[in-house]
Amino acid sequence: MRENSAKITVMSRSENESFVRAAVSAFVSQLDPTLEELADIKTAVSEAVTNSIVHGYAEKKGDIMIDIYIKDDKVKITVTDNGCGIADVKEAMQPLFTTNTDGERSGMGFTVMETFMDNISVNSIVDVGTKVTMEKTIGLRTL
Amino acid sequence: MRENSAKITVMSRSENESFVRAAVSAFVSQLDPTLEELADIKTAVSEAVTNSIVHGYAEKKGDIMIDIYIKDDKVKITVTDNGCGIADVKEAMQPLFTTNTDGERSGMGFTVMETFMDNISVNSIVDVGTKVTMEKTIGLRTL
Amino acid sequence: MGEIKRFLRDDGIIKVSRRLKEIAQKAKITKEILEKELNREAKLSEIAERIGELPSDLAVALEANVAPESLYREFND
Ligand SMILES: Nc1ncnc2c1ncn2[C@@H]1O[C@H](COP(=O)(O)OP(=O)(O)O)[C@@H](O)[C@H]1O
Ligand SMILES: Nc1ncnc2c1ncn2[C@@H]1O[C@H](COP(=O)(O)OP(=O)(O)O)[C@@H](O)[C@H]1O
Ligand SMILES: [Mg+2]
Ligand SMILES: [Mg+2]
Repeated sequence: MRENSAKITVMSRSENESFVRAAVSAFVSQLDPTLEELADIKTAVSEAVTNSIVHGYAEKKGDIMIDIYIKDDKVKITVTDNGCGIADVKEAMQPLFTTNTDGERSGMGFTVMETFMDNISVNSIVDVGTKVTMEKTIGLRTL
Repeated sequence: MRENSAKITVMSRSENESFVRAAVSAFVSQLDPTLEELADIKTAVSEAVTNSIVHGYAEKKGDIMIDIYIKDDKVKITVTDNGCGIADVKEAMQPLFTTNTDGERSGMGFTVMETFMDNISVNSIVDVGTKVTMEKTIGLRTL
Repeated sequence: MGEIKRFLRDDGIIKVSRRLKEIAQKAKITKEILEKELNREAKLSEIAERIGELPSDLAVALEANVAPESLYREFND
């Protein structure tokens, strides 16, 4: 019955994406995941943090909060920003949906999070911010 | 003129010492230190975090906050707890001084921090908490 | 045996703890080699590049390989 948590706060700068990935890895390593499980978590967290940087804060700067909570063999991660928020979350989560018009974004961020984590939920209020909650059980895969 | 910061909050559990070391390393990697410089920083941070766990909170549990700030080639790290505090900071910082009586502690924690970092300062209020501030310039050392 | 090894090499079953130790060991060797080549201390980024890791990931891997007593060893050195 192990239980532990950590909170990380960084500025919305692209350099901090690799830091957050590494720090989340270090914390989740307590559960001794496989390389694949860890890669899944890092990829999902990257997508959420990137969204906070490029959509949530866009040109502005602000803080991104990453909460990691582990209990037994489960990890729960929330990525929160105080950015512009999302008007229609359901629409935003559709595969290929993007508000990015310069063609740099694929619209697959939420789909990637859903694919690599057991479940995700998104809470957002326009002009207040966005919180993405993701959960994954470690050690589910059988031979 | 690079400037960046991160904040990490963990519960006062000994398992989190290794996580804090890893997370601090990951953030400081932005300054491209040598492995020795990285080890110096980790050692100093370990001593401060251990102090918060074993002295600051003793049997109780509480949060430990680690702030990392980098600017140019300098890193500043603060380790803060809301623990019991230190009545006489000057005395506590003397080499070999310890309030630990079971002989497990060497009384060399602050001396280690002073040795491995360029400078440290300690602010503490009894029953409020303790904040240790440490600074180091990366790239000073030559062969 | 060969099959088992191939199977174990699949990312799906290798534990992170083992991989981190491997990276840390590779980094220590690479550091020695690089420092002979460069005739100075190697930077984290130089070692990371040589072994194909991100500096931040290498920093985390180096922590995974630290035995608890090394703190005191470092101090006594
Ligand atoms: N943190 C956020 N703040 C504001 N808007 C967001 C945030 N995350 C996602 N969005 C919105 O949801 C859309 C879909 O996100 P995503 O699936 O990651 O695709 P992409 O990032 O490629 O556009 C984004 O285009 C954006 O409009
Ligand atoms: N965060 C803290 N909270 C309360 N007391 C502390 C804290 N850090 C240090 N101290 C006091 O300072 C003393 C000296 O600390 P240190 O040099 O690390 O030696 P040691 O931990 O081996 O006793 C401790 O014994 C303790 O009384
Ligand atoms: Mg996206
Ligand atoms: Mg101490």
